[in-house]
Amino acid sequence: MKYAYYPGCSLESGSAAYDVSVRAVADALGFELEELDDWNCCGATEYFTQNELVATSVIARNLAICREDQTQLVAPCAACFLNLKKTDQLMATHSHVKCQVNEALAAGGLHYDPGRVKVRHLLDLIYTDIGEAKLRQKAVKSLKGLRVAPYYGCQVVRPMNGFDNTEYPMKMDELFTWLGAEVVDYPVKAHCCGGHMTQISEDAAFELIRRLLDSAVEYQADLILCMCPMCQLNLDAYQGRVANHFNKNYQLPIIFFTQLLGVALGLDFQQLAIGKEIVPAGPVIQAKLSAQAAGASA
Amino acid sequence: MSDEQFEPKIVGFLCNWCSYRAADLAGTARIAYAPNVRIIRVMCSGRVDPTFVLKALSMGADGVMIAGCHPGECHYIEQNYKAMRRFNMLQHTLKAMGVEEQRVQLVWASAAEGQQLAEAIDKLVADIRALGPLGWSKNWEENGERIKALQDIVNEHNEAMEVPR
Amino acid sequence: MSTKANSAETGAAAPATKGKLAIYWAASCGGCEISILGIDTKILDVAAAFDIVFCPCIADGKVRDVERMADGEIDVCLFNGGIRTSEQEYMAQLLRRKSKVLVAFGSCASEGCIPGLANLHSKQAIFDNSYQDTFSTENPGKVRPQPESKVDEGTLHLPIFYDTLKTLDQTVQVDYYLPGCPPEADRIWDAIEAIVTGNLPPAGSVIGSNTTVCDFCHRTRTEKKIKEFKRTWEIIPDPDICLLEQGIICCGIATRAGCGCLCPQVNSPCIGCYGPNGNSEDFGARLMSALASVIDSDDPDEIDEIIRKGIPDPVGTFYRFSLAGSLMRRGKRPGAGNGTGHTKANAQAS
Amino acid sequence: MITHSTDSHRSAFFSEVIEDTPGGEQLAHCLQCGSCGGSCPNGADMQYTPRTIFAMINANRREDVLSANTMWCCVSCYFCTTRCPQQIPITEIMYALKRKAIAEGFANDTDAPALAKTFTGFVEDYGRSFEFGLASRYYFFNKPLSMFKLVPMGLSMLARGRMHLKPNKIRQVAQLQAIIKKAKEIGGAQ
Amino acid sequence: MAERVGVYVCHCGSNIAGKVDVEEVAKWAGEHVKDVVVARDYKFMCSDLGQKMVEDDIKNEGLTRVVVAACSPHLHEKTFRRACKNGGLNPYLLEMTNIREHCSWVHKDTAAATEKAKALVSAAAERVKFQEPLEPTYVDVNPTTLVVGGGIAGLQATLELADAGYPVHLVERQPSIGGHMAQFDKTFPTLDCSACILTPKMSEAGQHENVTLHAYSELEEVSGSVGNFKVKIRQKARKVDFDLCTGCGVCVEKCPRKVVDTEFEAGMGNRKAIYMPFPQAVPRVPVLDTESCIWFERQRCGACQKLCPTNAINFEQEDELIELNVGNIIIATGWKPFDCHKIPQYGYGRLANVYTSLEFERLCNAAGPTNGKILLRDGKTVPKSVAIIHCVGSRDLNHNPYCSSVCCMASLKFAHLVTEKTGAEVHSFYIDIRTNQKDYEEFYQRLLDEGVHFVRGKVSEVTDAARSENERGKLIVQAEDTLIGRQQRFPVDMVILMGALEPQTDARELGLKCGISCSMAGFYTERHPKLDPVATMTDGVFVAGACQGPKDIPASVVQGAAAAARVAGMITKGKVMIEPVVAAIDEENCSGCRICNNLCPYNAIEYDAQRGVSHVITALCKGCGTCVSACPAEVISGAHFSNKQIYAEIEGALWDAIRPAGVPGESETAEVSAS
Repeated sequence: MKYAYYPGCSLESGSAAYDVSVRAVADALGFELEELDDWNCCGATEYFTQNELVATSVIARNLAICREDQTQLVAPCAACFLNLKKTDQLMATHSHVKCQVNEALAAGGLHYDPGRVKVRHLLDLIYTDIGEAKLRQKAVKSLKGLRVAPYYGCQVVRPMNGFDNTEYPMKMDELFTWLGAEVVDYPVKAHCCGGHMTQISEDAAFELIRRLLDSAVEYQADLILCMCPMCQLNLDAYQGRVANHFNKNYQLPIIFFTQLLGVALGLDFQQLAIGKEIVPAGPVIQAKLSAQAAGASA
Repeated sequence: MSDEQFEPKIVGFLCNWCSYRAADLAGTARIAYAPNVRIIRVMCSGRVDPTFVLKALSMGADGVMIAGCHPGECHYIEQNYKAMRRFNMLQHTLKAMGVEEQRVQLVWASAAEGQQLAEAIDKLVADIRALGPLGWSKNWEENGERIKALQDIVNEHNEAMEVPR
Repeated sequence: MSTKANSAETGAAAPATKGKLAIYWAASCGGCEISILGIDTKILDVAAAFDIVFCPCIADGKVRDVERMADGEIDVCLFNGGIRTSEQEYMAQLLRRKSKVLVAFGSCASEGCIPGLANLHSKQAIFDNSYQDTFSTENPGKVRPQPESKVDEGTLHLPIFYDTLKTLDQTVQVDYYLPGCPPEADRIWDAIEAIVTGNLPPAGSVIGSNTTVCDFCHRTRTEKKIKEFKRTWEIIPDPDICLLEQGIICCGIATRAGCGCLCPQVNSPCIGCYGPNGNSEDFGARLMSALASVIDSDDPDEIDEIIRKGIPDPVGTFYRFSLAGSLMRRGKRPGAGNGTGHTKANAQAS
Repeated sequence: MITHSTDSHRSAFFSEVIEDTPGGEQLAHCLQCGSCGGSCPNGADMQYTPRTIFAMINANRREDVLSANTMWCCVSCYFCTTRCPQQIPITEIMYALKRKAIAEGFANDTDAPALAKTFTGFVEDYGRSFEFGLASRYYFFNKPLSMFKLVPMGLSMLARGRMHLKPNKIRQVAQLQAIIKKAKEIGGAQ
Repeated sequence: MAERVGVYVCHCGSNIAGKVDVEEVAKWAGEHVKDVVVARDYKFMCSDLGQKMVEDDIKNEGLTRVVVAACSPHLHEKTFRRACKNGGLNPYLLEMTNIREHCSWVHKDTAAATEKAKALVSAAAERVKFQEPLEPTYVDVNPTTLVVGGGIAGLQATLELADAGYPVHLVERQPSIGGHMAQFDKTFPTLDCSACILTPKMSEAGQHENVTLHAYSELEEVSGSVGNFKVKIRQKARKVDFDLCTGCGVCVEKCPRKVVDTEFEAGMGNRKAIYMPFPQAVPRVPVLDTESCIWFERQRCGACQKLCPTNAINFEQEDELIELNVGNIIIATGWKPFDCHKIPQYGYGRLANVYTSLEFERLCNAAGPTNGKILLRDGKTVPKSVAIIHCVGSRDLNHNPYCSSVCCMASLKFAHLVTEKTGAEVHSFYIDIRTNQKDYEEFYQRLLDEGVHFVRGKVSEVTDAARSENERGKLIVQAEDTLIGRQQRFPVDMVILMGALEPQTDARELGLKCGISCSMAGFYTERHPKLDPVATMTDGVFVAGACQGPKDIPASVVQGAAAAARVAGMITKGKVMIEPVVAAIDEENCSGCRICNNLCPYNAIEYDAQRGVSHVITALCKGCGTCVSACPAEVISGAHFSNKQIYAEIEGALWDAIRPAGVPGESETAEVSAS
């Protein structure tokens, strides 16, 4: 299986860990990710607050530069995924958008027909295309003993993911149950992490982050699994400050779901860039898994 | 019809149960719309035969409207789906003949949708006005030299006859 | 000049009882003449019943001889071919005048047939294609046929080429029709018999049956539901099941019987050369309506998909023989985005 | 087939908003049920809930709407959109309002426009964005004081090699810029 | 010989004459339309004088065809057909064209309106010449009626007819009749006990001499048409001999296998593998559920069989098909509740104390699993605070766009029951409170007195994610209180979801069997929403109750009675007219291609394999004409809408358009003579 791969800006800087683990997992599971040549930033939510047409055109460039044979474009980052999918849909459903965007693209000698490229999220790909059987077979290390809280965030599941429930997604839950982990079914798994609010109004953002951390803690999760750089950044990098702000004390590692998936596939922490996170996850995983192993052998 | 602008002639085939009643409703509600569509009542949009459409066009209509109950709401349960299929088929062929798609339009209007039907009619008229006359009845006619050419043959032959045998 | 005198001049030995037969050939391939010979030894009976007074393709005879005849002097004229040039129209009018009974003989005369498919395009497009654009054509001087050309001896005239091909009855009044491409020998004989014995259907009607090809098809038929139209090369059809039910577009359902169901017998679909059944106005519309009705989907997109995929050349499929005679006309954008865009002219036009 | 009329007797501002929002026509069908205001993670901080904003749009209260903080509370979580019983693209309408507010200089008491500008600034120069530049430039120009709070975090990020100090530039920047330029022409630079 | 056409243009006072120059239209028609021998305009054509005018002209002028240009044929076609009849002309030789609703009322420009009127008149005049005299046929009506569905609507219809002395067959899918109403505790707005008013009707139906009960049965097949339907009913195997069983209940008592009752108890209670859905069930004959019976699992136990005093238990019993002849059919198949799992944010199925309305009905039903005590799932705790959520799956484009109409009142009822039985604090979350029937608003007022909190706002989510101590261990209902424009969180112990009323899953299927159509939502379409609310497009098939649209008990009863009245009318009349507007196949020329065979939703087209031709069963044909336009050989003809007629109409409508060339005699012909 071969897919075009759109890492997005965060994955080549702040969230390199996601990129590293994604590629590692792809190798381990035997599907090929071919990085889209000369892709540009999707503009996150920021372009839409300025100029809709520019926003969609900037995004559409990425769809337009897909080669004929690149019909499936995979984006691990939530914002990128949504923007790409949204643009494709907008162009498909609103002819004036389609015309205007293509007029703009033409200025760069490009053209895009909506529907030509199918935008997929990595989770969908692993869940659907790889599937349970293959994962079980490829998994060499059980995640038994580890209580994980899958965190979906917003923009992958809403408004249009096409592969999971928008209110109460389950795909990541199922995926890690297959791998033996204890998945905590906590109510806020698709709620908001505050997004760019951390930059704009910390009070607002911190409250949102608190809700997530509290709930995960309440359900005794060992760590939270993310599928969005922004979520990971907010929950991980801001964890300390949120703790101070509400004078609490969290020590909850936040990693990307591909990182833990990699562990199950037998890759070592190095290969998966575990350790890049600010609240260290390595020790927790080590402890829980070996404890389990010990329990099992004893 | 007033001023210089082109007033298309349009034939509308409306199903007895939904769209014809929608037109009735538009009337009772006094919703004004363009007078270009001449309505022909059929029991069901499923009665509309592509021949009707071609007949109308070849008789000098510039466009045709087919209107029926919404899919799934047909008073004959499912016959409007047949109308839909025939419409798509006919459009496919007309397109191949170089006839603009907007000339023949399929509209769903329930008995309660007088407003929508009126809007659909206005849209249809506007679309066709923009396209100009279809002139089907004309484009089978011949280039002007025809008569002369025919006469030429006669003359030539007459000359030829004078050659003594 | 009186009729008597005239007849004395031409068909001298002809006994008064012997009728006069004319056979003419306009825009067509000549297959009809071959088919007439197909009636085999019966041709002698024809000769017994008629003097063939005019038939450029088998016997010498001059137009002026016909011109000299009295109006209505010819008893029967079998006219095949459509009307594409001024000469053909002239001959049609001439023969109409001179004949008691004018028979549109064969598909071309009745409904335009293959030459009629040219009506998809304007004269301009056709000339460009045949005198310029085809890849095998070298014509730097952009030479085109000219209706008039001056030579020392004077002016020569070529018949002019019309914008569209017309059927015989779009040009002159026609008494009877004998469809088919070509008409089957047996049908021809039936017609001649009918004419000779004088037990003819009401004027203006087709000499032939009033059912369709299916009536003579041996294949088993069940209820029809079509999920996909297939091209003939895509499958090897089951010889005992209705071709249509196997997804192959067979025009038999709408085509007048008369051929004896030749094509389906050899596992190949009917292409409709015998034209529409009964007095239906538009062969293509009948087919479109029938086929669309049995498409097995209620989802507009899927329906479109089925149609576009399965019927890339709708005009060629539904109007192969009947375009000129049908209600269908070409739009302002000849050949725009159609399935027949295989000439440069076309490609540009669309 | 049948097009619903959007003109008729709508308020000028209403038409303006749906003009600027693909699928915005649904706004005409707002039931005022409040499922949007109830769903919003920042709903508590809004001076007007989205529902209220829609009513105000209908009432043509242009200024009040554009000077409201509602859209600036929006974090694009799309809960309102997926839950709206009338399928109104609420998040997209919020974007539309943000655009108008910025364009007409209403958005003064929020830093969001600044962040947005900084961000897209990078995209237009490099074709890509990168957190360090973003954070440093944005904070330097907009909230220099709070920069210090960030230092420890910044450092720990740096320590883990999560802060790149130079951006990646795409090869076809020119092409991208051309596209953006054209788009601005058509869309009317906002 | 040429027809003699009379054209009559109506002024309709100024309704038409105000915009259309009627005199001109009439004059023009007289002069320009071929075969028109009489052309008049008149103030009110529908008046007696107007009709008289038509009659007289038929007699005196020898008219053979009549065109009336006036209002919609839906208003006055019958009127003028009668006039023709009185004048001695076959009613189907009349054509009406609509120059009021379709012309004078919708066009601003007089000239344009007049032009259009001319076109419409010319179209009608050209068409009418080809119309043919038609004769309606009459068939006898079988006095027996089939009622499908034993809910309150069906029961009402059944009893009305039975009491009127007509035999009725009542078919019910469930083991007992009674429908949803039997599950309820109280009924709004009077709060009288549901069972108390329903069970008498049930037993009456069970014992009535004119009623044949087919409980635990389904309608399998319908053929025939109005007056004489043939129906097949599948009597599902109860595994209990109906005649031997005395309903003593020993089998139920002794059955060792307990299962959750998802039907009657809505999952709130248990039943045995052999069971009677509820004590007052009619008929009082248990049903054995083979899914859960130990005997059918592993051929052991058989307690019921051993202990039955009358040996009524029969494990070998099979389904049987019963064939009936009936004259009319009343469909009263009711509704099914919305599946609340479809709205995960309300937590149903995940959060224990979130209930559906049906579950709650059972909860406070004295005969229910808790004997009417309102308790949380733990079975002991009494809730201190309850939230009721309106419009769950209703008024929501993501699920059902329509208003379920009963939920507002039901939720008021619930609020009352909760306050009455537990004294708990109640929050009722609504978008709009709709209490638009007699005494409903009064009930609302009463609830306001009882101190129920009505919060105007559609609930966004129900969660157990506490944000503060007072939320811990509670269900938190989050919503915007739209009246103060603030987002609020309400910690409660119990949540009740007022789920939408949806059409039965197999509604369309049944509709197809009976030849009646459904709305987009899946509710049956009545013949006319205002003036013919219980009849359908298929003569002899009527609808009643919630299967035609969400309805409460009073409304369902009204429709049940109305449907019965319509049927009684048909029966007393004894004969029914069948419209002659039908299709016919020229079997002489049909080649049996079978294109038309599966196009008819009423199965009116039959293929005769022997003769290799198809033919139309006239009694079943509804005259839609779909087969006519589908026939590739053009051998199917549609009475009153024949191709000839419609072609002529098209030609007439385009009288002022450019005629095509190529047709002999038209356009410039170039007859040149050889001198």
